Amino acid sequence: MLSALLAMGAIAITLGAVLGFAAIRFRVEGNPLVDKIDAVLPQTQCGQCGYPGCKPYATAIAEGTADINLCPPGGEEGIHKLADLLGTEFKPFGGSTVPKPKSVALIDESTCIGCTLCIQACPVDAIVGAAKQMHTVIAAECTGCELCVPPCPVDCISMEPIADTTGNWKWQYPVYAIMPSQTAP
Amino acid sequence: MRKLHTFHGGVHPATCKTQSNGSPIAKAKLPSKLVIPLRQHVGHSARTTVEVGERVRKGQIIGQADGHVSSAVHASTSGTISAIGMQPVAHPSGLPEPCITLIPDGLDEWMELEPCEDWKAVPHSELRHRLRNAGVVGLGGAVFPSDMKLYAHKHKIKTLVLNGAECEPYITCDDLLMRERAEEVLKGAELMRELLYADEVLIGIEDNKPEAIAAMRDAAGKHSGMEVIAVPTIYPGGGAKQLIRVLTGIEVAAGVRSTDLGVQCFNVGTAYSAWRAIRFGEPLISRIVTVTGNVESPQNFEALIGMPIAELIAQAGNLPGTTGLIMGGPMMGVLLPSDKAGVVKATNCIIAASDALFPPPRPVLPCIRCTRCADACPAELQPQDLYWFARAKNFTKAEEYHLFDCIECGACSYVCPSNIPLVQYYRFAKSEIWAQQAGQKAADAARERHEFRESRLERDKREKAEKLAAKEKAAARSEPAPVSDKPDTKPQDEIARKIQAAIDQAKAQAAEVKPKNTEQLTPQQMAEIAEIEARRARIREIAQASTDAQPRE
Amino acid sequence: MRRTMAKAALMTALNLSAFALFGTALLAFIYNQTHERIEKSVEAEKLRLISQILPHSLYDNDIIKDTLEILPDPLLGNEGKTTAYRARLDGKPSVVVLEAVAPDGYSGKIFMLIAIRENGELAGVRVVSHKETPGLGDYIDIAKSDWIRGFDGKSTAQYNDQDWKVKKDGGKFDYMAGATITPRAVVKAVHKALQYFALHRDALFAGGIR
Amino acid sequence: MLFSPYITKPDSVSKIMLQVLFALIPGIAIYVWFYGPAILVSLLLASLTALSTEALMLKLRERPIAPFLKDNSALLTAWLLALSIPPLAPWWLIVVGTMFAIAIAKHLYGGLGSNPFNPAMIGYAVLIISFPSQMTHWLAPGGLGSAGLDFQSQLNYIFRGALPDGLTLDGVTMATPLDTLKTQLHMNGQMKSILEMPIYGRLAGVGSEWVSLGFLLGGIYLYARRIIGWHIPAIFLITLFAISGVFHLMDPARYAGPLFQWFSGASMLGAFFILTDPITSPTTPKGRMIFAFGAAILTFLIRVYGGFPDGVAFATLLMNICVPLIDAWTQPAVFGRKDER
Amino acid sequence: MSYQEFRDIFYNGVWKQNTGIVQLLGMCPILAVSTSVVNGVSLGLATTIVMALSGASVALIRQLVPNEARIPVFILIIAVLVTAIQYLMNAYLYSLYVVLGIFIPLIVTNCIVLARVEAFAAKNPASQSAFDGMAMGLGLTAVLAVLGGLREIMGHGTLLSGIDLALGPSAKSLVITVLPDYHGFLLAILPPGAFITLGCLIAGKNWLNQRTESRQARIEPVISAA
Repeated sequence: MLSALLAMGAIAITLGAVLGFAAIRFRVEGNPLVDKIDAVLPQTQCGQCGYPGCKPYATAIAEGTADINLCPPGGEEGIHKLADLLGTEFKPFGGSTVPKPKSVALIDESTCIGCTLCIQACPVDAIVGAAKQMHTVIAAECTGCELCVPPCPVDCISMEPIADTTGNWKWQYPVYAIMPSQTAP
Repeated sequence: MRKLHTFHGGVHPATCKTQSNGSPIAKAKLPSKLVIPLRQHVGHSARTTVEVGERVRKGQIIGQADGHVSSAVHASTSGTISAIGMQPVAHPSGLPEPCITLIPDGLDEWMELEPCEDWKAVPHSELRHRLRNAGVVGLGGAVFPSDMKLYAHKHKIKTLVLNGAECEPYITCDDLLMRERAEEVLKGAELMRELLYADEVLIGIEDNKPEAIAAMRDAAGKHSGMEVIAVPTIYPGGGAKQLIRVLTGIEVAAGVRSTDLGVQCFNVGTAYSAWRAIRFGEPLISRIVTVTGNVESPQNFEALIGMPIAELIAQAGNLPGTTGLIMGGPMMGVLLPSDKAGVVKATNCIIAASDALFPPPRPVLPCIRCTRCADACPAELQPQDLYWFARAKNFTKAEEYHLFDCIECGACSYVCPSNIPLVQYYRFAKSEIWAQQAGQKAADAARERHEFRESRLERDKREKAEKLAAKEKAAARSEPAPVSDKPDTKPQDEIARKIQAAIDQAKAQAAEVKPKNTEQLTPQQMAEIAEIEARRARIREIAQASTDAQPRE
Repeated sequence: MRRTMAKAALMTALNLSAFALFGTALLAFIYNQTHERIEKSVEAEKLRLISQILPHSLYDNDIIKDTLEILPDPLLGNEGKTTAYRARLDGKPSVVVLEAVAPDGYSGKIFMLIAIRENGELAGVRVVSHKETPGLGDYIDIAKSDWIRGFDGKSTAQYNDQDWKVKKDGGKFDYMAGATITPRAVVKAVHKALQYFALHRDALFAGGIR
Repeated sequence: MLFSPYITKPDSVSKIMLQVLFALIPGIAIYVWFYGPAILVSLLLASLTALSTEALMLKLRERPIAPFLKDNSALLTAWLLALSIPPLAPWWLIVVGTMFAIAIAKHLYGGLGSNPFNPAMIGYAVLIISFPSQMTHWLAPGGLGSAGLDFQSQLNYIFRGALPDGLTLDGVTMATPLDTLKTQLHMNGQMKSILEMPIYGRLAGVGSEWVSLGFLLGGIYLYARRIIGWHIPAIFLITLFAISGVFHLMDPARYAGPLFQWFSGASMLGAFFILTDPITSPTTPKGRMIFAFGAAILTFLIRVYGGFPDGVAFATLLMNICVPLIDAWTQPAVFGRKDER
Repeated sequence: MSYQEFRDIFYNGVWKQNTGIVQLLGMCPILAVSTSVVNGVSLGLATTIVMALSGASVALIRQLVPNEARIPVFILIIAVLVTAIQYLMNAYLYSLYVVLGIFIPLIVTNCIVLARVEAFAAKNPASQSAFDGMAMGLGLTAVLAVLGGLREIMGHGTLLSGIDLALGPSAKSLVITVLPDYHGFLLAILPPGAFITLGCLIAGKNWLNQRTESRQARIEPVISAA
């Protein structure tokens, strides 16, 4: 009885000391998960998730304060990737966030007054121009975040969906009938 | 006798070549119109140099090579440009591409050509330039600009391989070309050898074309260091990698330039075109096309580039029961979404398909891992594994198993007892991976730009604060700081007022019927405006096309 | 930093040991409360097994106490010391329960309890543990089949040496078709145990065997 | 007609399976010659069960029934299973085994092409584990048992469990030569005297050695038709020969010779028909050799030291588990990348 | 402490997050002891008691434990409870104790116990935690009962065999012979049978879930349209 108590007490003291020491000594600083999540996000920096950019959203997901289904540009595929990364279940988009076709901004150059407001709004510096000069969007750099649309005082920016061309066209996943008699006319 | 090597796998489909190789090459009649795509080659689209309504002569450049990897496009006959715009092209997607429509005037009037008797005296760079301007690209199907391939960089090219193997069933255009124009093919080879400083020229022809071999051997007698070699008939023995392997024993992996290994390979048709381009100054405006399958008289035509495929088929004689048109052979060809598209430089063969010739596919069963595909794969891949990964969309794994070494020859699908469209899965996986890579690249760039912007804003803020602090310091030293902040608000009001004025003006402008002030503009400005307009129009058109395309998916 | 580390270690250690001591004390208490009952249960279980082959009418002594250590013997097949339980009626020896091992089962050793009356007759045989193929060789287990009861009442006097075999080998004992190795091993082991009894009969009931 | 290539070789799963079934016929014919027609009843029973189970499972899984029933794979599973269990077994034995093989070992894993284990061998394993007694009553070859059974009596036993008067099951059945050898060695019998027992013939067991030869013949046919490759059968048989040869040389009194191992039990059936099942064997040449090597070693070890009468089934299943790993480790170098590794 | 709260905990433990067929935790005892209903239910109930008690204890002391000593303390508590139960079973249910044998002490390492303590008891008050442990344990017991029942019927053709071990010899009459003269399907009793049967149970649950989901999906638009 006494020996059992002594033995258990001694073991507990030793192990507890080791634990307490290790907890301080090997504390992990920073969170590598944020970078992993950030790598999955589409980097449109659009803020549609309610966070001011992709990295803040990634941080929020890593901390568990944000859901994974708030990123419309990432599409359902993006949610799947996040779910895989975090080991959680897939969630469909929430009520307000709906994925849209991938688009780029187009400035109607005849209406543009050169106010530079859109330039200030663009998170990736994809709009060039100077004050009182016509602005234009570098289509290749535009992420389609739409952040430039609301500030424009003359509504000269429109979002043009990126069209299918032979350049970005993709071969389809083969779909075939297992039983041709059912599908063939 | 040269020791031939073998490559792994391969299949022996029925060759079906006798239908079309019995009669000589016929000249296709002038079509009612020509639809000439601006991009018929690997690389950048050519830039239009003509305008609608302009009259052009045969051989005139209508599209200038644009960018490093590009090639010129020419008027195939004389006539009038009737349209420049998006048209369906010979592409499996059925999506349109920029094309120039030319209405022939029937005169077939050549422009002045620049023949060159003594091409050996011309510097190599000039020769390459001429080939580029003549629009010479690989005619075996890859359509890579030939001038780029005819530059050895720093490598010592030992062997120039001329590909006359033509392993795909049905196709006989190279066969006929070699039979009828062997001499000019070999002169082209001579030119290529010169440009590459190659030691030897090996011409590989499959042994099911004895006439072509005989003709070429006959002609090769006049050249030194050229050897015509009969290679065993096996599909895909005419693939560049496979032919190089058979003739030299060298294996060129995907992503490796064959010149790094001292070999370069050209199609016999390319050699012929290169010769015509240099010696006679003739640009590539026609090519030999096998028209076969479900037509009255299968034969080879010399057809103008841009000739609508429907008209070409009609010249061989339409037959009822045609279910579709295949461009290329039955193993790797593309099912054409439209017969309105024009013949392009890659069009070596048009097969009119019918249910009798190409029965509808049998039901697909699951893969039983029988490895007949692996036994047939000339790239020595494990198609059954690749199929599994592609089907599961496990692209990382597919790449790890060397998906990109797949040459899409179709040997695996051909032998599959479960009738699985294997190649289609590989194409799907490849294009998904490409799209992913492009997306990743764009995302990385966006992240970088965003981070740069953030740091820039940060820096600006800091600098501003520093400046302000310095100013205040200076002000504090000289005189008391101004109490009111009026001077700050005033300019802001000013700015807002100005902006409002500009907005009003812009709105008024937009409301006006004539939106642009087109008077007193320099021609340069006008051109710029026109270009902007064109760009806008194109973007709208693309957008329109995509919205049109939506329901199709 | 070093201070906090030491402090954290100490705090954790004290916390953990407090729980450990409390838990150990609790367990010690429960153990104290139950260990007598546990020992009784263990004894009762042993008795239950023995009583299956040793009818109550045959003894009135405390057989759990009246035991004898048996040294390894090839006839019993035991590799270590085993225990023999001795049953007496009115102080007279009636039955001895031996532990025997059949080494040549189809897949390993078969452990048995064999009860032999003082006249050399088998009072009963039970298999304690075995690894015979389930469904094939495991009919030697009383839970699966009554085959093992076939030994009841048999003795070397009744059957001669030739009879102590399964019927397939010309003996008197039944077996299930397809699985002859297991019964062979059991019959052989029982036979040998009877031989052992015959040799050491007096010693078994008296002081012991050296 | 949607994707290239537009032409295909006139080959099909159904034809491949048919060839394999065809190649089993010589072995079956010899079987009938030595053991009577009871095996044909098993084959028929297994075939019917397999086809109906397959149809039922396809229906439950909402898959088209006709193309899959026509692929002959269920038939092949049924035949292989029927050939692995005693012909004079009660009818429900073969039915339960076949149903298990098709429904659980094949369809619960995803049906044709997705089963990691050889369904026939799973069926066999389930039966030998669950009904070991029924699974060891092999018919004695003609003239060896105490009495012969005519076809009528065989049917009677299979379906009604009744033997003619005066006959016991032991009289008409016996253990396989492999099993007998193990039992006798267990009983401290001498190899020489054991092999002189009447059930042993020239190579292995009387009758069964000829059946094995029949399967060998079928296997050679399959190789000639390129239905199977040489890697698995050759490596399996060579390894089995080598390992049993080494043991035999070391202690001829305890280990039977290599020819005995070749022609007894399911060695030949396993080498040519079971291990070569493409779905459950590796796809790379090197992998196939490793697979067959492992299977041979395991077969030998189970036969000599294990608790079951034969080792082929369990060796096959154990190696089946390793297939993905073997495949991953033995990826051959691709065209142009041979010096990369 | 509302009724709804307890209902949710119960539903979660018994069905939605069932340890046996959803979380697949503690497979070792599930597969090993589910050879008969009695064995399965006995171990299930033992685990339930441990889970309920450990949930309550941990919830009570959770404030006192520093984070780094959390797991050792939890395990300690569970181990003490299990050992206590082992002593008690050994003393009062000896024959059942012999049958369950090693699996009683193994409850300590059954990850479901620690998992619930970590996931639930460490964040919730004692009554809820005890209830959660009980619900989870009952879910496990239910799975063990079904699994044991199926395996027993398939393997032996009986139900409730060995109930006398738990309830005394008089309960022997409760044993039901489902299939008289049954050959016995040994595979069901052996470990592979446990895997296969459990797999079928999981499939069955998934199928039920899918059916309810599709049914809901089918009903919803009708409602919104109306």
